[in-house]
Amino acid sequence: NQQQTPAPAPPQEDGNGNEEGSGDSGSDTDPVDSGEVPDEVQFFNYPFMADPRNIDGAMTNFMLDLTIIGNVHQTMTELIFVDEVLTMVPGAAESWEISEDGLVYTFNLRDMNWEDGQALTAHDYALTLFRALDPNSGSVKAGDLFNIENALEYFQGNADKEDVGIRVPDDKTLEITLKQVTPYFINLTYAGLFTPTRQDMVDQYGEQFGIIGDSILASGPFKVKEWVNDVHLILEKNENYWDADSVLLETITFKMIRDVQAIMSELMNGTIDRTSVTIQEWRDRLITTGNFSYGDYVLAGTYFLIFNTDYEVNGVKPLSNVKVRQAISAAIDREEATFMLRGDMAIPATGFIPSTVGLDNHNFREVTNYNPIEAIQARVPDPKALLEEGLAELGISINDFTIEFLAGGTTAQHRSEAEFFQEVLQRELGLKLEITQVETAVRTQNSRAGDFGITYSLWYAGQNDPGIYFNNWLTNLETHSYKTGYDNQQFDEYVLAANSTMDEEIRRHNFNRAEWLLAEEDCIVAPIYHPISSMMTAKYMRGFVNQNFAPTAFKTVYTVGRE
Amino acid sequence: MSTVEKNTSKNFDFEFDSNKSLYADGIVRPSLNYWQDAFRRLKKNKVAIGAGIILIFIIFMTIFGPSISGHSFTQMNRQMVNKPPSAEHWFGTDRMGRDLFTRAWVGGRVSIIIGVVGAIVNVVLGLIYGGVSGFFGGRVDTIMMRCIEILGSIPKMILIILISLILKPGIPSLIVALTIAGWIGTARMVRGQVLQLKEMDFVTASRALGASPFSIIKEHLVPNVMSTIIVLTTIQVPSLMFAEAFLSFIGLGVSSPNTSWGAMCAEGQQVILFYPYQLIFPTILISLTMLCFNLLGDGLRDALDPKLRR
Amino acid sequence: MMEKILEVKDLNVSFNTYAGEVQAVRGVSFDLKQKECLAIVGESGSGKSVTAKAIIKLIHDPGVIKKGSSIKYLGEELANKNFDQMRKIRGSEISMIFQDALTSLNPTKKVGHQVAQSLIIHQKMGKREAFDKAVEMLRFVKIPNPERRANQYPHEFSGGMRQRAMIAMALVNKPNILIADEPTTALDVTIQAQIIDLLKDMQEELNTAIVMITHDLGVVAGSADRIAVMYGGMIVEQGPKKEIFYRPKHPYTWALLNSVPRLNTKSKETLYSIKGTPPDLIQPPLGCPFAPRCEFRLNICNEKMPTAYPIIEGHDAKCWLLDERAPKVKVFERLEV
Amino acid sequence: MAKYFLKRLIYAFFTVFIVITITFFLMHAIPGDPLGELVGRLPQSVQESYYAKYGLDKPVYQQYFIYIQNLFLRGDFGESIVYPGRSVNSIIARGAPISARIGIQGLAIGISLGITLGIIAAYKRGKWMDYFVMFVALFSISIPSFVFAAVLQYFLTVRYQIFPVTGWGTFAHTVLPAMAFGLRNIGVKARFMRSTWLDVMGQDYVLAAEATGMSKFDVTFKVILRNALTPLVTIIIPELAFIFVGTFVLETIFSIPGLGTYFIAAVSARDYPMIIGQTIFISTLYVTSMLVLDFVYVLIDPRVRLIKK
Amino acid sequence: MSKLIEVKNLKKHFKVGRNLYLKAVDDVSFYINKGETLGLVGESGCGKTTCGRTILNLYDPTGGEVLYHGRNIYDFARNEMKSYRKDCQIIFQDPYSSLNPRMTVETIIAEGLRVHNMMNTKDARSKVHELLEMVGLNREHANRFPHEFSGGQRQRIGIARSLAVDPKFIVCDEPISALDVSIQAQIVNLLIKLQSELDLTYLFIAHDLSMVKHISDRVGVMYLGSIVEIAKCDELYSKPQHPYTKALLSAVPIPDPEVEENRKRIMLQGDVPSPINVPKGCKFSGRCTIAKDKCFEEVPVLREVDKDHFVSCFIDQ
Ligand SMILES: Nc1ncnc2c1ncn2[C@@H]1O[C@H](COP(=O)(O)OP(=O)(O)OP(=O)(O)O)[C@@H](O)[C@H]1O
Ligand SMILES: Nc1ncnc2c1ncn2[C@@H]1O[C@H](COP(=O)(O)OP(=O)(O)OP(=O)(O)O)[C@@H](O)[C@H]1O
Ligand SMILES: [Mg+2]
Ligand SMILES: [Mg+2]
Repeated sequence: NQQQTPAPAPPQEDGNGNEEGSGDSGSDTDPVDSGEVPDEVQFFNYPFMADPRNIDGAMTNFMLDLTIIGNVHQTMTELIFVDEVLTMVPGAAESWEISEDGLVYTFNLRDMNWEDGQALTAHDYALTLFRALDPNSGSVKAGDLFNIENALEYFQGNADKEDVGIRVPDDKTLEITLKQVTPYFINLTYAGLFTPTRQDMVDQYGEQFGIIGDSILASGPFKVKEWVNDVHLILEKNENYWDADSVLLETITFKMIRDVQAIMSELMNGTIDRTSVTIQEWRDRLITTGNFSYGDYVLAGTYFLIFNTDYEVNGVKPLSNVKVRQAISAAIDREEATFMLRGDMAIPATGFIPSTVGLDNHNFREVTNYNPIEAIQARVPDPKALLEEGLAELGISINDFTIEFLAGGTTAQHRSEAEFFQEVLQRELGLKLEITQVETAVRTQNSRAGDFGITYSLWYAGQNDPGIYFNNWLTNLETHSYKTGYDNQQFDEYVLAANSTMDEEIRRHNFNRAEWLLAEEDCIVAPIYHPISSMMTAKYMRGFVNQNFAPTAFKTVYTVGRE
Repeated sequence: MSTVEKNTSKNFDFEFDSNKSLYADGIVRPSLNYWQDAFRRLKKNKVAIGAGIILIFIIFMTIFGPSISGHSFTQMNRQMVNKPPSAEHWFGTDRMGRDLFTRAWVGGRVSIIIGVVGAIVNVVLGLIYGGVSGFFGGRVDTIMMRCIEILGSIPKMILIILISLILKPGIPSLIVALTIAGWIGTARMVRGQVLQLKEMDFVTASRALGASPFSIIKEHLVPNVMSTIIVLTTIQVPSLMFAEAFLSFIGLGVSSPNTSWGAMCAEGQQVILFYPYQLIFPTILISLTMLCFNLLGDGLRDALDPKLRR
Repeated sequence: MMEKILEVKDLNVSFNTYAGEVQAVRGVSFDLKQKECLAIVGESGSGKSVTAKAIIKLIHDPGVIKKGSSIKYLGEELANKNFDQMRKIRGSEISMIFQDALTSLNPTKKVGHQVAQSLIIHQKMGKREAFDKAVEMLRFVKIPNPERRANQYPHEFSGGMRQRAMIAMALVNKPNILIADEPTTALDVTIQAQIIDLLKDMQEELNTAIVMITHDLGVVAGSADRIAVMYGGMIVEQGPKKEIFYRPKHPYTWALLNSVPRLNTKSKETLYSIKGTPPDLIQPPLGCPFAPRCEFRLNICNEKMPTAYPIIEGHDAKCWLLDERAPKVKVFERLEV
Repeated sequence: MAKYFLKRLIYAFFTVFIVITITFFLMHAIPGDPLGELVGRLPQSVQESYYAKYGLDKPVYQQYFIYIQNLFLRGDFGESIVYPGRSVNSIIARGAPISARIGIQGLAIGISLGITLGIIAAYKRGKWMDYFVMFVALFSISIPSFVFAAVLQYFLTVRYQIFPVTGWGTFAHTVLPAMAFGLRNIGVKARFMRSTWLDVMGQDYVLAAEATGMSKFDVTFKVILRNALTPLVTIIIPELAFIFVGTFVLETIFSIPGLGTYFIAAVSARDYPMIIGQTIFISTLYVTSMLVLDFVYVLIDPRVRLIKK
Repeated sequence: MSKLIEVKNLKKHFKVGRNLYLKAVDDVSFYINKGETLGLVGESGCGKTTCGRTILNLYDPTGGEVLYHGRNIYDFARNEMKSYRKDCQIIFQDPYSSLNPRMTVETIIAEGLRVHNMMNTKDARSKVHELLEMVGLNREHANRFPHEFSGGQRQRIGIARSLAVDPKFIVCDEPISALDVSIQAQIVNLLIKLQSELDLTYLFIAHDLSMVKHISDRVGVMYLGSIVEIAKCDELYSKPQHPYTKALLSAVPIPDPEVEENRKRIMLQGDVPSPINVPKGCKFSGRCTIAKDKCFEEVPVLREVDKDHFVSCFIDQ
């Protein structure tokens, strides 16, 4: 039995304007002043770096798509900051219950209508789940649902639809039965999979469903007005939304802008109203204009080095020795790396789990009170000596080999990262790296095949749960995103134990041990920094609510005093 | 045939010129071989010579420039990040505090090597292919030209990208990728020339003397396409450098830690608003080099033009 | 005596080239009378074509007609005329046929239209009318099937027909002067005879005066009235045809006349030949341009340019041998000096 | 004539066919996986169903035959992998006209200015004006287009907000990219035109035309231009084929929804159907342009006859 | 006198299209005696060059044979062919394209010596000097390049090149037509001198009939790929038989005003027809002033009308 959770896998990994950050505070815009009068005409322009692919919650995994879905559909629940604490609040479900054994989830839906006035029922929500599980649809989301009773069997064609633990007792109730305790499952309810789909639309549009504007029938605050591929996607207010009264924006225009510089220029020129900025120079310049309010958010992500213990060069496996790995991890000054590669747009890593990820309503880093980077640096005062020691155990000398460093991709940023580590390891340890810079498509293939020595990567948290971070290093996995040859029963036990209980205490302990193994004791990964995103918003914008780990919803947004 | 009366005049002017050697039979031009003559003409072309001198300077700098500055091109410096040009760092520093002056010349090495080697490979391939096709003519020619036509109709960019992906990244594979599409034009041109030369009387004369095809190629065809080839090579260098810059822009250029002017331009373009010097210096270098190669090419074209002068 | 319709005096033309100033024509003077055929003969590069082009001021950059040159057409000075004034004369009063008929016809324009061109320009004719006239003209120059041919392009014509088309083009406006630059050089003898015949007919029927440029003395013997012999950018001798043929005074003319075999000379007998090569016009010799190759060179020939010595009315030659101080020379049985 | 073109057409067809074959196999030979990023972290069974959906589970030769079948029987280029549900046909149909618009405008700028400058330089040969024009031309060739485009964008959109930074729809959106596209063309065309013009100007028939008393204007436009156009057309027509596929650099910098970005993106994402579809599109255009060229030759240059008599 | 070269029914057709042949040389027969000069005249495009080159096996013949010393050269084995190549040389019309602009005069002239391995470099050099002097240049010219010479001088270099391999037979393909009148005489004189000194045999191709008469012993007249008349020089010029020959002779301009004034020309109508669609019957019939019906139907064959005087015409038959 394997558990895999999807990462949000944003196509551009450093959220250049595409993702909403997972910040530490509720709103980055100026506090709502009740005396303000909203503008007559309400609109909002927002950049996207690529065309959305599929506006269909059952199918897509992409941040762009999910952002649109989050605004045209009503998710089952919503996740927002309430008094600076991320809290799940009712969405389509007015309330929900989880059974004692943690296996049965019951959602009670409110009265809602589709864009065209037809009533929305629990069947519509079930349809999305079934479509995701339909083996013919080839959905990338199916794996998320395999913990549902008989879901995997259904997917493989061994079970009937009726046997699957997705049931609709009445039009207003959706009942999900799991086959085992799944702590993260509730996190799925505020994302794309728990949005409604209407059968007649699917029938009508077939292959084109979710791909052309007309096929998208809204259930949320906005409906699709126009979608011109690669140019823009325009949403307008959905008058049939159950909470339409509180929606002020008339239109939202998602502009496709491919070039980061261009996005910044448009923001300067006022042709877009908000974006996430990850380039320090731009951030500083935009701030000095005084036209923007901003907030810097540490994103729920970690950049980290991954060591391939199976990497073989000249007949030896230099990275199979834990001392070698620890020496490398300890040799890197996180401050320097952060400054050189990100400037102010990152903070040095405090652990493998990002500083903003929570564990059942608490901050994981705070509750574990453990910093593997500090720990390893304290443990290894002289990395070079440890490296020699490790190499001596392997019977090789430092000049005998170079290690292949698989860069993250082909952009200038990836280039700098690779060059940085090459230079630093050479300087600190005398260790030579040889950089392989290949396109993402090849890079993914290489890392999956274990065709690298060291590689540098980023993981963003798709859900507010540490569990997903560890899955890749489980031993008996069919597919690894990074094949490192890491094989430690102990680690597997920790992770599985944490993932199959709802008990916070047990989970905390086991996750802590797993992180300790991964980042310190066995040192398979070396976390470097957590990225920061600066949300730049035009001064006249109001009402942004951060929904960490869920697509941003713009239903509360409005403008005051736009010129 | 003619009779000349005895000279009766006392006037020296009206005596027959006793110097019977008819000097007009001599040759007016000084004896120079073809290349000397061409070089003489090239020397008169101030612009081309200027361009040549600048190029030599640039090449000199790519060899010795990195050691002049006293900085290594990979050495980072936390204190000196994104600094504008100064006495310490003549071209400023980049985002990792590396000396851009040093990097510019190291990058120049790659750009120029790719340009020059690529052009040479292009030309050699084109020479051989076009030469064979043109010389043998007939069926062989038809088939070879068909092949070229097919290769020519595969989008160049696809070829370049595919090849650079099939081979392991690095300068050699970049060169292969860039030349795979480039030699076609050369081959066509060489073929045209050979077809023309083949019909020239001096080749017929050589055949009449019983010379073998091989010696005809070696002695008559190759030397005569040479000037076209030289000009073509100089003109191709810039276009190859350009192509490399484009590949760098889309992230398929040289791999780290090496850099090239194209890669530096691509990086500089990102920060054009903040640190324009990071874009300006590599751009000036790349443009200047291209300009010089083009000007030199133009000059060579004039100087080497085998107008059989009458 | 017939009227002079063209008087060229002291014509100097130079080209400023890379290597230096090419003095292509140096002090050429000649007259042309009505209905007369003046032949200019001379070695390749001696300045014949440049002289011809200079008459209608078709010398372009880098060439210049030097100050002091005078070209009088019917008493009018052409040297001072500007482009538009010259335009009125070109093609209507004075026409020109170029050396190479293939390259002188616009390859992208139908022959009929090319012939009609100067009618449209000078007679303000309509296109249709001009074209019909052009067809007539093609018929006149004996192009078979002129209606069809007028609609063809030059490359569809044979060499002889192209030359005829060129002649038709030059003659549509019945010019007073026709300048024919080697009209037959590229052609076969049988075709050459046809063209020469044609030119003679023109002269008769249209009263055209012809300046014919050639290096073939045979052609000259048949068609010219007067002959000018050019060498090294100068006219070294000029006079009536028979004077030049039977009583030449310049050693270059002698050489020219003797270097060609006739059908009646003896087989395999050594021909007279001029040694050496023509002078470089960038630095022309100080004295007589022919001196370096001249068998009868006097000392003065190397230093001083001879002036034209009149022989009889209308015949003069530039040679020091004609000076009274010079030794007398007797050349060839047939020719007396 | 018709027979000749039919023959050429068949040749062209085979050329494209071979191009398809080569590209198809070459593409599958290179490392990388179109679905890797998409499904990399999914369970094996989900992955398999995904591969099966795109027919990528079959051996390459089978995929090839299926592709060829679909292509020739239904003219179907397949469906994009990166943009599921979108047919390659529709992407090309949408993107190509946009790319072409930029290309045509840019080419128009390049050709008109290039020709004018080239002619001026030819007439002023050896004068400072000639040197100046040729220097400018060379310079325009020597600047990488992405640098020029970036500078243009910075000055005309950020500094002086004359044009919109990005986007598509109005004429204003096309101005900057067309300018950037045109720049290089100006240089190339000016240089080409100058030498062609000088060539034609030196021909005897130009002198002969003048000797008929033609005005300078007529000589320039009716004789020289007409004859100098032939070589120009021969270099422009193949270029016309390529404008439909756009330029990656400009389309990225100015966010133009043309084909250029799709093309490069498709290659780096290994979006097989997209790559092949576009390759077919490009090579068909190219081969067609060659055919058109032959045809145009016959029209504009009477000396060219396809069949010897 | 022995026949050095005998051409029998030689044919050379160029393929110019699908099933379309250009009959450049069409059934030509003649012979050349040792030590004599055969002149070959005819209008442009009538096949003179092709004929000369086919004899030297520079073109593959379409049919017929060329006998050298009585043996067919097309049957020669490789080494025999090589020695034939040495014995038979060619001089070209265009003194500009016939010399490789990138080679020194010495390498040009010595090329044949290298090809046939005739002597070592040192001997080759003195041979080159000897040849240069023989053709009226001097040894200092050996290290120069063709572009430094005038047309006449270049033509001499071409002659020296062909003489280097001690040939017996030289095809002179219009060696003087590109030259100035004043230079032509030099070359013709040189050729005549060399012939008597080296006992050479010439096939002298030209369209200048006066020159041909001057240098040749016998003259052949070609028209559209066929020989229409061939005879001793004096005989041909004094008693031409074929109407084409007559027209040709009557058209030759003579540099003597009095002669010219009293001449009667036979004016031919029209141009030479294209060799791709040759007229039926006698090829000349279309332009012939005295053609009879038969001429349009039947092809005349070359027949001997007088001793060594052959004509292919039905007139007087
Ligand atoms: N455009 C030019 N530029 C430079 N020199 C020129 C130009 N045109 C002619 N000349 C020079 O002027 C001289 C005379 O040339 P011209 O054409 O008049 O000779 P020609 O007597 O007509 O010779 P040919 O018999 O070969 O036609 C030559 O030396 C030639 O090199
Ligand atoms: N390689 C070839 N391919 C096709 N046709 C050819 C070839 N060589 C010659 N011809 C044609 O054969 C005919 C005879 O040509 P050839 O050169 O023998 O004529 P020629 O008598 O030497 O003419 P000229 O006096 O112009 O030199 C011409 O019509 C010519 O176009
Ligand atoms: Mg001339
Ligand atoms: Mg010939």
